[in-house]
Amino acid sequence: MMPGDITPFIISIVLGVLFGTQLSGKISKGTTILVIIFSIVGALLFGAFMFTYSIYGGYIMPGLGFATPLIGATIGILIGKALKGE
Amino acid sequence: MSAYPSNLWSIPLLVVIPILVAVVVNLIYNRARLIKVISLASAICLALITLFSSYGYHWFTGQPALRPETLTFTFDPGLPAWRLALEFYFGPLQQAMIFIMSLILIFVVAVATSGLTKRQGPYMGMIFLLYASAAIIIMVNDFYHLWIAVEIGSLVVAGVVVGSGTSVSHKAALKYTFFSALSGAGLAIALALILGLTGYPNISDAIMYIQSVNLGEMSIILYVAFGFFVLSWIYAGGLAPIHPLKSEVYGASFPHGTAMLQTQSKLMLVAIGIVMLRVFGNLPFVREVMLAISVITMMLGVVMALIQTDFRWILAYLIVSHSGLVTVGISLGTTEGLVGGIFQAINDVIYMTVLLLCCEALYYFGGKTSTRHSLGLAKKAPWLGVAIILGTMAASGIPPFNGFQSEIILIQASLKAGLPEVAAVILMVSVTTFIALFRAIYRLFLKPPETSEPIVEAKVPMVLHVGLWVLVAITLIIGIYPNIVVSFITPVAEAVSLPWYL
Amino acid sequence: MDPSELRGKRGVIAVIALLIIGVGLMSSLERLAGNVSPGISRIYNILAYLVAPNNIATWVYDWRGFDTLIETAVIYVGAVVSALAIGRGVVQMKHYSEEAPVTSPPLEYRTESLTVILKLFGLPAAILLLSYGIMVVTASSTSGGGGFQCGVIMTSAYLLAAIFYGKENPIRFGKRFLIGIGAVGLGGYTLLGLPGFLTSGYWQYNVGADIWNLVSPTLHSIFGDPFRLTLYLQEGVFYSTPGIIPLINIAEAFNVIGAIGLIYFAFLYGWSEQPEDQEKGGK
Amino acid sequence: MVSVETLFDKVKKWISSFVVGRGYTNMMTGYMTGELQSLVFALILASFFRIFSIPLGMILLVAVIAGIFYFAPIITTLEKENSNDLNRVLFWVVIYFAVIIAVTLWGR
Repeated sequence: MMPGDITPFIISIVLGVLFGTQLSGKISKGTTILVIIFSIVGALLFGAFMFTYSIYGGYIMPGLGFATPLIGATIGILIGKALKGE
Repeated sequence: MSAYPSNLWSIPLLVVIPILVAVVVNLIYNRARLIKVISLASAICLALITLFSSYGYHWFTGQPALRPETLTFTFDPGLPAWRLALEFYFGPLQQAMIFIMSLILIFVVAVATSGLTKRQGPYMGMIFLLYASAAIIIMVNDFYHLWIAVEIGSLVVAGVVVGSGTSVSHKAALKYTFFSALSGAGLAIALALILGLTGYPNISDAIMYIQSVNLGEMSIILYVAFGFFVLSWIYAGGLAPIHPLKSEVYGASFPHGTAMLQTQSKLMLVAIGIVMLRVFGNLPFVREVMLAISVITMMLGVVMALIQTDFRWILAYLIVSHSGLVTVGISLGTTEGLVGGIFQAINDVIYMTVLLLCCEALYYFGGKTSTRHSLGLAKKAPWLGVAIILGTMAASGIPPFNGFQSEIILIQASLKAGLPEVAAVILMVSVTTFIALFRAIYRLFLKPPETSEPIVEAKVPMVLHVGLWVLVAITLIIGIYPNIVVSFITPVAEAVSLPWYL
Repeated sequence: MDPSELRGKRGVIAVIALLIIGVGLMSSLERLAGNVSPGISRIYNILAYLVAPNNIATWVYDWRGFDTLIETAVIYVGAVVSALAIGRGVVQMKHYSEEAPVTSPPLEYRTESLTVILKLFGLPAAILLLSYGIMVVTASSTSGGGGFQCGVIMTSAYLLAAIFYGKENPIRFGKRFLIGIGAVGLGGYTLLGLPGFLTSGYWQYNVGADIWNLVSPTLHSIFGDPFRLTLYLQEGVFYSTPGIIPLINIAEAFNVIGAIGLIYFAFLYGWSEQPEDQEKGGK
Repeated sequence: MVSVETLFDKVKKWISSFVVGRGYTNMMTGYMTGELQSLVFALILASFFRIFSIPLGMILLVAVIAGIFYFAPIITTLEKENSNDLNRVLFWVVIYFAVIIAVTLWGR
């Protein structure tokens, strides 16, 4: 596994926190779960078919990818929102 | 290694410093003092960089060139090779033009920061971006940057005008940006056509390709590319038929803003004109088209200036008219013509700035620039009257001022090219400039006031005085020793010039 | 003057002129068909894999990096000009003013007519769009996407939320946040050229990828290693790194979010000079 | 062929348009100078076409003289055509562009 697989994940969390702090209003538990489920589905759908062979890099097997930055970003946004509070 | 480096240090700084300053002053937005310090310091810094820089190229992003014979990569700009990177060139002509522009930037920044209210951050940013766009176009040697700089230039013009905040300026900016779609897209089409034809975005490479390969029927593509190129040239410089919009832009912004706007557009006219001569100069009818547009602009501008009733609008139309004077020299295409045209551009920028700074001073006396009133300002501000008359003399080509030197070169060039008509038109323009300006000056300065309404007394800031007299001194110095500037222009003019065939 | 002037004689002349232009353009494009010269782009294609798997990113940010910087500045300028036009930062002469500065009122929202389901769906959709935008920018050098796209996706999330919730927009990008993020974006992009300039003399030389071996190995690994990837190609296995391209993309994304967001903000919520804004502007 | 009366009317109209003017003395000098300038300029522009062929220049010169009498005073027409109205500017841009394309593509 190369650092190039992990760095985007970290960056996505950082950016997610940055933009998460700009959210206002209340996010209910249902919404949180919905967003996380959808981001996992999205990660499977949008995973890029690259030349790298690692789970973190977004590639499980030929024809099936997994975009970790999408999940990272969602988690980051939720963290950022939680940090800021109401 | 050749004498010229491919990574000259000064070129990126001349582009990046204004962009960074624009970002910073926009961010600090309202701290007038800090904005003043930052922008003045960086304007002086830019002038010093231009003054002390050596000559050379800069290959942005550091990609080398490919030598087609040996298929090896090289970082030496002296060898004939296809450039992978985007290329800027800084030579004697670039040095002269950018130095004059930096000088004007210093005075414009000083006058603007002392004369404007708070909230000047974005406005100062726009002025610096105006400088950046002109600097890019002056130094550029590839079509991509040319296009993008013309785009950014037209947007920034709108920004400077809109910054003046009146409804007239909003309208002017809107109309002007409307046409940027036309000319920007036109330049993009020209770029695409040339790129499709030659495959090279670098201007020198494209010219090498065009000259080395027999284009045959494909040369029609070049004609259409030229048409679109002319369109953006007209737009960038405000030549006929866009001149009503461009003069509106000049008239609707603050006079110091106009000083920077006209500097940008005249130097852009020179730079794009030289590119056009280099790429299309050998095609038939190219210079005839350019010459016709220039002559029409020159004449329409000056005639329209005659019938204006506001000093700002008179100046606006005269600037347009004198842009035509610049392009006449360039479109002649001969060495003398090019020297005259480029020299005229530099002189023009200086004496028009003198007149515009005088116009700015009128704002301190209540902002009455209409010639319907007679103000008799000469009694209140005699130094202003002297400066404006000296500026008028420079503008109308009276010796010993700089306007005379370039106009005489232009007249000689057109006579030598076998076009006495053009010489006659140039003479007409310079005489009419005097009439148009003096009509306004007589009403505003010399004629005793008709109304009893008192003129607002105000203290004109020191920087305005300084700027005015420094620039008047420069017009005199260049007028007496024209070789200071001409020696910078001649090598380029000789390299670019083409024989005029008729 | 009204448009009816273009009917009649002038209209006929204009149509004839347009026909001439059309015929000229078409006749030249016809000559170009099938004869387009690939030129330098062929060499780019040969070299591109040395930088990153995504050719477009390599072209746009490595070879055309400076060009893209100016293009980025165009977007920034566009936003500032729009904001100026709408009312922010209108300067006037101290001694003389003609009119009061222009201010724009906020739009009036009628969000009652939207169904409850849309409102429920709005927030998760906006959050997912935001994270999709972040995904697009992080994957820029390896797959499709990049700064521009990220910016557009994020601001469309902002617009979506504004349409669903009106003034109660859950994505609360403030004026200062947008101005600040735009400035950080453009400034950051510009300053990313500095390492290359200081070490190799070439502005925006990609010190991380360093395909022409101009900088020291230390600098090469500082900028290159965080993004190093294994590439399995037909020609063999490569350890390639896009270098500063991902960082440029993030700066680019920030700039686009700031710029387009500012335009949306100004049009949606209006722009007026508040006292708190005058104390300390920007971020 | 223009009859004597209408020609006389035209001349009268031309002269009286100067006298009426915009009511300002210094305005009138501007308009008068502008008129004369544009007359001379039109003549020069026509003679400029001799660089393509001398007969063309001569024909154009005659045409311009006729046009001057027909359109006089031209300064008002010029002022009208120089308006910053978008329609007009767009119209003239299209005309200029078409002429440029036509001249460069088929002028040889």
